[in-house]
Amino acid sequence: MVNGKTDEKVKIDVKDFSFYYAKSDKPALKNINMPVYENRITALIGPSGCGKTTLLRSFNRMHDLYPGNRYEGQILMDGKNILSDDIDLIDLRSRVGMVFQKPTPFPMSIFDNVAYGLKLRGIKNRSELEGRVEKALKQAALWDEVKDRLKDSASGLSGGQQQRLVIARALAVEPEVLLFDEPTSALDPISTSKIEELVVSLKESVTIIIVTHNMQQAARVSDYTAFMYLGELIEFNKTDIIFTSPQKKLTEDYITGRFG
Amino acid sequence: MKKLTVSFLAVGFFTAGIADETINGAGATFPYPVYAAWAYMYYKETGIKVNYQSIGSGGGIRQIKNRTVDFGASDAPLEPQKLDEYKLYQFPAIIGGVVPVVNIPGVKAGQLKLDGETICHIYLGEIKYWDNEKVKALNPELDLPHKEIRVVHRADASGTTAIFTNYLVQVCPEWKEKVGAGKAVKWPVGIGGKGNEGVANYVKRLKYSIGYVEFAYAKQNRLKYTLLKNQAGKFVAPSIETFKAAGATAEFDPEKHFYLWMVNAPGENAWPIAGASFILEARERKEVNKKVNRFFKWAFEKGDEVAVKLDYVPLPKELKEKVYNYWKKHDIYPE
Amino acid sequence: MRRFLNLPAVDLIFALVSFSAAFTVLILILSTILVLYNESSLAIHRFGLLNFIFTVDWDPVKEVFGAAASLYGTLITTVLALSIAIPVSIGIAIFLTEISPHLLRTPIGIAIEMLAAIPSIIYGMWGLFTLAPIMADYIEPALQKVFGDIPLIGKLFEGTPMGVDLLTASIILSIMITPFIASISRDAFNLTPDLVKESAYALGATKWEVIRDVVIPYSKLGVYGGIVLALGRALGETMAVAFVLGNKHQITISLLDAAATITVTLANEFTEADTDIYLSSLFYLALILFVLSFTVLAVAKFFLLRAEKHYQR
Amino acid sequence: MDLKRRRKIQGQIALMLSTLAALSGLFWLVFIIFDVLRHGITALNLDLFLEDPAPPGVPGGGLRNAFVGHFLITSVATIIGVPIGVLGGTFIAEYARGTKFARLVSVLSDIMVSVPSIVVGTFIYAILVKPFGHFSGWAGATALAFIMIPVVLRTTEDMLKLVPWTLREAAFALGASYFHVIKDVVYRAAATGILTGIILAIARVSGETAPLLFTSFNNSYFTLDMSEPMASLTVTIFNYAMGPYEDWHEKAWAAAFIITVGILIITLITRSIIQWRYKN
Repeated sequence: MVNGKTDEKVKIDVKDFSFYYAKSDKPALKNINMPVYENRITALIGPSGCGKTTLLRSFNRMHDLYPGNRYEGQILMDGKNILSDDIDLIDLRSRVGMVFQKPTPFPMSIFDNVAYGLKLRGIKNRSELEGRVEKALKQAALWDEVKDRLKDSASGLSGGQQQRLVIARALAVEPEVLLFDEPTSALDPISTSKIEELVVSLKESVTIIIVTHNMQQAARVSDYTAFMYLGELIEFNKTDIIFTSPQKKLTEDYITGRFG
Repeated sequence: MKKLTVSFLAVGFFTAGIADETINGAGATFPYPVYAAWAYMYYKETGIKVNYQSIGSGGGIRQIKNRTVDFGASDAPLEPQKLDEYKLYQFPAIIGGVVPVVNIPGVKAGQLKLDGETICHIYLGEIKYWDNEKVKALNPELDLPHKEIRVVHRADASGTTAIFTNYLVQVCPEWKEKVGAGKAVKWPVGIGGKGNEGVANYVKRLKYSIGYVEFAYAKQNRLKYTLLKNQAGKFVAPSIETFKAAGATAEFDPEKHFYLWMVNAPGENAWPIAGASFILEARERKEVNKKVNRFFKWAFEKGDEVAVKLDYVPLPKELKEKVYNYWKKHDIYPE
Repeated sequence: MRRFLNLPAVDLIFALVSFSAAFTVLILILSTILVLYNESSLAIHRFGLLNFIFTVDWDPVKEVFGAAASLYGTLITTVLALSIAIPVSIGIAIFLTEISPHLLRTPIGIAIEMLAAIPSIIYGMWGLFTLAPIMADYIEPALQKVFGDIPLIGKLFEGTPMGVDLLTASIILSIMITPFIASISRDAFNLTPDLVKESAYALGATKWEVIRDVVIPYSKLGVYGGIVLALGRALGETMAVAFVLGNKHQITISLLDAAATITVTLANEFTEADTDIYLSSLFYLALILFVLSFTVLAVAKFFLLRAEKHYQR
Repeated sequence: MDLKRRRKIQGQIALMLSTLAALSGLFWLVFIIFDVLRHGITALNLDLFLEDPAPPGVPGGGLRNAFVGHFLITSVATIIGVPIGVLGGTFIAEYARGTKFARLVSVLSDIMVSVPSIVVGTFIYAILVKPFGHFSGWAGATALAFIMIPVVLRTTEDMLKLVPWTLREAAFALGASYFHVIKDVVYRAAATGILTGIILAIARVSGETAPLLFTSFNNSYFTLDMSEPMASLTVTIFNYAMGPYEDWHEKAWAAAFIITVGILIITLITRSIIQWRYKN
């Protein structure tokens, strides 16, 4: 589907993927095929209800939390189908992190928030924990702001800080893929641009998929963009191509704001 | 707000409409069933309501002292000085018996023989096992086990306990000194059951236990009663007859307003732990008292059968006469 | 009060009327304390405060009265009931919010709410007729068999199993307060935002880890609130325990022994009391219970409010 | 990945324990309901509602006096308690909103909701029974009203606070006095909530026994005179369950059945009111 040749390495390959919510015969996602390239940022855009968040939540199988949801087709990560029954969700989710629309600090201290995933993985050594928390907070560009109050409750931070804390929490366990679900929708412009900078800087170490409502954001941060509409993938391409010369009329209409 | 006024008026209307003749009484719980039965029959025959509330003897005394009821009732008789102080009349209305009950496997109702001193020492915790010398001496023919005696008593304040402890005080100096008599006492040993029902339940369920309940409860729960040695030295079984005998030989003295603990009555065939339940009336209210006494006169004449059916003992004829004369003397005899 | 002066007349009247209604609450509390104090003054003068509280005797014949036994019973039943009810209720709340199939959640939830509404006398009556025999015949002998020979714990289960004792009373009480804590905890659990739970799952937490580390800490204030409510209930409950406690004024280590609580003493003896000092002592007990539960609840409330403020910040 | 297995097993054990706790809790609760229904249904008959109690030994009889007494006492308690509660709640939620007085009343009411109800009984005994020298329906109703007031007050306060402030401002803007704003706008907006609160408060007090023991006491006859001692279902249960007669036990079960079913129905109704309201 991608025009032109690319020498990028595929991290995740979505193949003939459909998704059904519980008690619904109509697929929420229809026959999606697309690659996600390693150490690149892939943006999922489209109008509300187009299925972009549904697709995103399939990558770490968040849908499994609610009974009755069904997947069809394949999502291959490093060549292995993550939808198969023998996949361990705990493993999968340690490899695929996620950041949500709103900041979701846990009701504990800043330090414990970041250390939480590490502790789950059995890391108890205090100095190792401290080292990795510091590293993650630095990666999330939050270290300087919180280093003096790591013991404070995370709920005392501002919205933007909380969101970076959540990113640090996801980074601490060193995931291979990081999913962002409209990470700036609840933030003010300054916090938003900080998060955007952060996301871009992160692609050195992780593969990123980001759902966004905001087309400028997609254009600013992503390398690849997938445009979705009514549960179908309309177009996938390099971001500059999608935004400058989309192949499909629908994409063009959306990009230029003619509907939605 | 309008609705509220209407409701208040409605309530007021209802309350104003009902004003037929009612006699209010309150007091002892022990005679409640029989008073209630009499009242029920009396209402059917005469249309006069006798509302007797079993709030306990203490409450009954308090209420009549404050003149808030037409009559009070108490299982514990008031001393003549107290009656003078409170300006009250007092007469007996019904007799009941308190019965020791036991649960010893192999021992049937009416087999075990006890006397006052033995019961006293069991309740003092000094006789601990059923095969104690004293118990054995009274029951040479029984093979009593070496088992701990589980003592059961009333946990709430009650006339039953007052009668029982008064008996113990009379027959056992040690009890008088260490515990005393009253509607509720500080028990040296044992577990407490709420109400006759509670004691009956415990004794039924617990092997090797002993308790004391009113005769009616013992009979209804088919508990194993014991024989008791009375003042005349005879072992007697609890029954309407032996209670009657106790009532007949008890020396009720109208001059003392019938003040008497009927325990340890002297008669040959008398059950030693019996008690009368008393009625208290305000001395200055002659007309009210006549109304109340009309009810009791009716009960004395027509209520014996019901009382017996409920396992209470009606007053013996001679005692009824004494009560009538007492009324006449104080000018409260109902014509 | 200045803000009311320039109100229109109709407002002034309404404000005054509703003010006096609100003021009634203060009057009720104050007059309860004053009246109870006044009624118990005879006992207060005779026995004093500390002496009354630490005297175990409750002897109507010698007219020596002390609150120690009743207080002890009140505290033991309350503590025991709470320590049974809290884990069970939280288990129920976890079950309802996280484990049970969706289809069962609403009906079970409604059932529990309804159970919270059932009058305590029903629990008490059921305890007397149904639970007490079960306890006496099966549960208590079994407990004695299991724990009876263990040195210290055995002491807790000494005596004759009768079914009318501290243990049965505490169990009834715990059954009665369980629906309170369970339904309030469930509501609190449900308030945990899905996103926060999902982000814990997204970090690879298991369901239990999400409950333990996110849901429970997130809703602990709500749960505490439920526990405080239940504590108030347990301290002041009369009817649920009146039938199965035995009303015996003693301090006993064995849970299989009869005891008394302040409430049960009042229920059993209030109308029977014949002497003034007896009645006055009962009023004194009521006063102590009122002050005790008022203080406990006020302190709990204070900490809850403070925690809430801290939390909102 | 030994650790992971341990985590999973730990999790499963914890969830299993929760389920067990839940099932054991539910078991007892279902047991109680079932028992009350089972014993209660067999003891039900028409005489229960139409006849007054017969004395022990006389077969038959019912609990008409207790049903009527219970209804009267609860009704009068409602008539006294609800206006005071609603008005008090209005004052602290409206006129005194945000003041120290309002906070004090609110917190104290919260505490009063949990004050032992038997203490209320002793208090009312001291002020309404002792001085008049006899137990009375009025005293019982007052005791229940005492318990009702803080419950209704707090619900009213909460419900009024849920009404958005802008709604009041809109009404003020039309030149209405505060009284009219409250009466015509605020009360209307909060009506369902307050009503359910009132119903639940009635349900709560109608199951009370302890405050009636020393106030309305008991009466073996049918009476509508509130100045007399008055029977109630709950006190009747207390006396009958303790009594020695089989017949009394049956009547106690029957009364327990009626109260339980009544309160269950009330709870269900209020629940559906809330749900219906929520959906609209």
